[in-house]
Amino acid sequence: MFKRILIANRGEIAVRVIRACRELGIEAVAVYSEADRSALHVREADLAVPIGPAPAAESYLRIDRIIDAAKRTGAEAIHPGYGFLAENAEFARAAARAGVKFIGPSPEAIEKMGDKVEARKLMQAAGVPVTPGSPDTLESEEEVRAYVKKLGLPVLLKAAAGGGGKGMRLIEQEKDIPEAVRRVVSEAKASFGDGRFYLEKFLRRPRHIEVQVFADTFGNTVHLGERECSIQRRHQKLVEESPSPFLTPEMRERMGEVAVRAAKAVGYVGAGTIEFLVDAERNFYFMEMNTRIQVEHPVTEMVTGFDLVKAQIEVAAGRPLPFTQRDISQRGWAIECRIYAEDPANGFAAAPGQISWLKAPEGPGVRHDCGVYAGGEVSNYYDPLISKLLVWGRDRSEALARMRRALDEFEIAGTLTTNLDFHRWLLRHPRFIAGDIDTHFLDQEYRPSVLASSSKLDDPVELAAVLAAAWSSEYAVARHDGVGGGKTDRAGSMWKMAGRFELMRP
Amino acid sequence: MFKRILIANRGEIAVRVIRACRELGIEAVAVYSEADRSALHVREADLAVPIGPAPAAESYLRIDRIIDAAKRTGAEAIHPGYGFLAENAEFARAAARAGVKFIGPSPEAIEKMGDKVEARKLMQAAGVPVTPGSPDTLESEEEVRAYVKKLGLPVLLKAAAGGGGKGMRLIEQEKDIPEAVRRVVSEAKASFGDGRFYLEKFLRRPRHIEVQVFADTFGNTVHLGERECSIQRRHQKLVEESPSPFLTPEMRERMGEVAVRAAKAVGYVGAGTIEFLVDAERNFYFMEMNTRIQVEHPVTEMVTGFDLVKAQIEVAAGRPLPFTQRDISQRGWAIECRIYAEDPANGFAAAPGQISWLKAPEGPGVRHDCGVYAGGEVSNYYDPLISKLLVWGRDRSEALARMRRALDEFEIAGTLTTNLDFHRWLLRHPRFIAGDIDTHFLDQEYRPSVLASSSKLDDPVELAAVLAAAWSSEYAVARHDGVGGGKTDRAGSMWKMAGRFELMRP
Amino acid sequence: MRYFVSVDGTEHELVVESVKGNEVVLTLGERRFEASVINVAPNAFSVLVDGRSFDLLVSRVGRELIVSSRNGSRRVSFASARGASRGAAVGAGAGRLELRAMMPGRVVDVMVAPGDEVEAEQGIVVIEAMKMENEVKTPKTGKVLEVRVRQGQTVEKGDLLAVIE
Amino acid sequence: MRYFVSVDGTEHELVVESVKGNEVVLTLGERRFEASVINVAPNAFSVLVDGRSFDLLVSRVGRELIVSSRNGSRRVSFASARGASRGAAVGAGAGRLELRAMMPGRVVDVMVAPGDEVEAEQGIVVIEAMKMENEVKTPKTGKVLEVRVRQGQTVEKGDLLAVIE
Repeated sequence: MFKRILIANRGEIAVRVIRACRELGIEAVAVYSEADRSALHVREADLAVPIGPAPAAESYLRIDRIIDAAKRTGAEAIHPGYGFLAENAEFARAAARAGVKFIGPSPEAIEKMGDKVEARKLMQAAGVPVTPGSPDTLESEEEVRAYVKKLGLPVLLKAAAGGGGKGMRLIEQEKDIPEAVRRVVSEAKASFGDGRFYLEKFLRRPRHIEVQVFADTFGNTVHLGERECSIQRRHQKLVEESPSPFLTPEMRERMGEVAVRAAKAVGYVGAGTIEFLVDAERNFYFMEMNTRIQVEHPVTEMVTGFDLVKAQIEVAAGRPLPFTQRDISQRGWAIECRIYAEDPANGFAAAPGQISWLKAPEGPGVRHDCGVYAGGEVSNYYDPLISKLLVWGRDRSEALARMRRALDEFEIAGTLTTNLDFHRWLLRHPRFIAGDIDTHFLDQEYRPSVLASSSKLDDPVELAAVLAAAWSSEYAVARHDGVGGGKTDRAGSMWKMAGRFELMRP
Repeated sequence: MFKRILIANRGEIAVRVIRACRELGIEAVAVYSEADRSALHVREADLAVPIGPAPAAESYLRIDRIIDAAKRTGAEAIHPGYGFLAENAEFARAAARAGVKFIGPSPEAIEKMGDKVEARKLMQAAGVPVTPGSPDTLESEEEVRAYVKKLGLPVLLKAAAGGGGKGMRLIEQEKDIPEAVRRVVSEAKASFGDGRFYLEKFLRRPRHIEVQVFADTFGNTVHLGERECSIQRRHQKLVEESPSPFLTPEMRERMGEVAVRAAKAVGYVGAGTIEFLVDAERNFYFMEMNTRIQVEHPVTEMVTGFDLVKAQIEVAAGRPLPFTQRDISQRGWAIECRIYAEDPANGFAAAPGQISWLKAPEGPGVRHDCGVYAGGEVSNYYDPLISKLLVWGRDRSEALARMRRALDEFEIAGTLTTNLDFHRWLLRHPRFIAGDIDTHFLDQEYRPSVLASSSKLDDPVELAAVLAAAWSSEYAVARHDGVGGGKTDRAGSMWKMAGRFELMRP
Repeated sequence: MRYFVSVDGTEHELVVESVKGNEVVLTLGERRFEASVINVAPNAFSVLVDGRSFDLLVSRVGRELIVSSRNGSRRVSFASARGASRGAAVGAGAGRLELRAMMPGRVVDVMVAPGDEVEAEQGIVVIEAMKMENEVKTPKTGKVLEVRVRQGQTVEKGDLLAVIE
Repeated sequence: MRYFVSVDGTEHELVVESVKGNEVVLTLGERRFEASVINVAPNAFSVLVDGRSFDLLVSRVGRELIVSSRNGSRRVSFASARGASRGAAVGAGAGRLELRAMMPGRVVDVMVAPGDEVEAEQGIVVIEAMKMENEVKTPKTGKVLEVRVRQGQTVEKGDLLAVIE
């Protein structure tokens, strides 16, 4: 087993990997940018190496500096987390060249799955269903027209090198074809330096359901069931659960079997995810493979009982998988809410800031994977994920009730805005409770006004409490300004100066 | 189902019950003494009623005031938690008279199990093995001598009304009999107003293993497996786990079956625990029944997946048990460490105080049931339990590693002393790791010096870090004293005044 | 002390009648509340009102306070839309200060006359509303230019009471 | 700044050489450390030394500091068993102050002579130890009664250097 591992990441996933290291008796090396000197992952690590200025391009994306940090600290392996360099084949190669084990699949597997057209071809060859579409990249409007005739509208034009919603165009009418082609080619060239594109049948209101796969170097490849990830905004997941309320046991088995076939087709090693779109008729289509650990991996951990990050490290160290397909079963139900520093009332715009108070939910069935702390901050340089709040329940109904309880317990204050109220609304939405969701759920159901109306104070007692607290807080500030000194006052002494307080700060 | 429940307790168990209420959509009413106005259970509750001065005898033990609080708030049921009035039959009767449902067994069941001699007789009649001893109370030295002859030495003389280690005497030699009898009678009269006593064979180095039972009002009585509770100091448990590393599946089944029989013998309803002593030859003997939820119930929740407090409420509301014996199985391994404000270097003496900083462990497999918060305190009026730290792992080895990781992550600061370092030592002890424990483990293995030696700093880098932090803290204090004003300084500004700092405070 | 308080855009009138230890007596509309308020931790307040327990977090964002609880977050601001921040709505133009009624009620006393010199926090008019007499004070030192109400008169919220310069 | 520091009963000598922003340079025995120290939260310090990361909590209990980390808790106190708290061990008897060497080393300079009037914080003797020159200062204003060492002499820890009255 490794003695020391460098974690080429930050935030909650870096802390998650540090915890896995610690449980395995491995020393964890953090890397950090200038903005992250006092970040949680630096505090929790055994060693910490600065790798450059705050912008990710000058630090967390600097392959040279990270490899150098690994060599200088004697790290024997690198865990890339998710995001940043996690799916960068060049990074995996650079690690190999430096004699440091990359905890993930081979650079070749990363590359094969990174090119969407290549991946589709590979998957089709392996008998994995893909969305109906063009088998290869297209060259002209004419080719597009031919496929539209064959598949019917609507279709989706996609850049072969695309990702993150860029280089993608929906065609609903035939007359839109010329402009769509021009736009996709131009966006793809601008964003990825690669104008190739292809075409897929557009599924209306599909579900996003993915299957966790795992493979070791001994040829064992298993799946650990599915995750339902249909609650998304701007193509980014907000809430995930396992199992999916939509799948039948037969479908779960079929999708699992297909996912294992997909992983084997690229000689996959380690943890990976096969993302599928599922239509209302329960047809499922390969969308893409994520060749890394995912944000939402804990829901799978909670229902299967396996620690996927520890398993990643064990597999990378050349050990066989600690479980076989027969050992894997789902018990109960897990849900994850991603707690972001963002403003749901303002298009989910990032709203980072200082955290003056943080009290996370605790108690039965609650897991909190957090990347920050009270006194720290959510930096505006990076993804504004505060933490992942997870619950487990015997069944979906208990998990829902528990998540509502946990969300209500969550306390965070500071100069940031969070999406807690959004989650409180979602977890009480009748369609969500019924499991009736798809990737367009939020487009259909969510308006900023739903949050405002849910916080209307028609209870005068609660209003009195809110005002008493607000007034007291203002009062404490005024007192502090006027009299100076001292920490926040505690009970009793707080009101002593009442007589001096004359004017409320506007 | 109830709409509103009063919780006749405080601390972590009150918060635990509030969480269960919230998940069931029930309003929770807290009661609080004058010392607890800002305690966590008051903050978390929906309603809160003051019930008197700080001493428990004037508040948490005042049946009249608690029943009155229930009536005034319209609470339909009372959850007694553990300790205080939880095993007080009179309290259960007073609740019934007031038309408030007592969440627990009948007053008769509480009473039958409360009298140790009566309970032994009942259990023997039901075919439950009890420690060899006198079948009834004894009257004279002569009777004691007769049983000593029959059972052999050593024997334990115990007050029939006893508890908490009072009115108990070990007899190792025959010549000690007269004094032992005199002392037990006199202590028992003084402590319980009841001089009756009986005699049991004394087991050397037994394990304390208990079985969780549960019964509804429809005659369903099940067990949920065992808990190993052998790590004790002053007859009080410190660390518990489930399953027990000592039991074989056959023994688990037999003990479970006996425990169910014991519960049925008193017409038990609700959650209860049958405590057994188990000797090295795997003989097990009934010790006593706890007719309430126990501190360590979460280890059972974590391996069985059932929420025992919610089940208590459901059963009290007249619903059938949400599980049958067939639904119950143990998955993985759970361990609980009780985090106390106490000084293990000083005979585990209570060491309560203010909490200025608290950051509990989080992440995979960790559960934290906490009764306090950063900014609050551990009161010197009550049990100095801060929280219960629990972990779950696939197997005992993963659970041990995870608990070590979680303990290492635990941050608490203030004027209190905790037993965290004690747990860190215990979880690394070879005998504990091997599961080779009994109720005398700490007597044999623990000396205050083991903690001191484990914290020796032979690493100069770590010593430098410790001194840098200590000096900086002193510096910040000195600066604060000298210059006044302001909150704790953050990075950067902290050292501005370096030039002014001349003298370290002694 | 009397305030206009905006909660999620809706204006409320808050009167802090007394503060004693942790006990605060508030009047809100026609209802009077006795609240026990404890600052349990930085930003965190435990408030008991009418036997109910509220655990509230208060953060400042710009000029607003965000008060959050189990039931969601509220934006609270002590300055009304019309710029009021004390006993009455204050509309100042080039040193001119307009005192306006912050609630409907009856004028029970007029304590100044045009031409009077007044000091900051001096009472100008007393309005009876919600069974309570509320003294409207001037926030600034100056001279009374106009008095627009007389004793016994009924005023609506926002009516001009007096002008101070 | 120089200190005797007791950690779990063992005495260490700590020299804080410089403080610049969050960077503190320490000398401990013969080793010099550059530490980055950040007060990340009340009581909590993040310390990086030699590339290693330490997350330390500091609480005050009486005259001691409890410094705890993942590796356990330590009791730290800045007053030595002999009552020293500054550049040298100070043993005072009825206004008489004994300056003692706080480490073994070589006297490289004697800056005063018997009879000199000295001011608090004035340098008395310079001792070279651990490749560094350390100036021993008097904590109090007074008169030099005796000087017990001369330039070039070797001293042991605890040796008497000078007496000030």
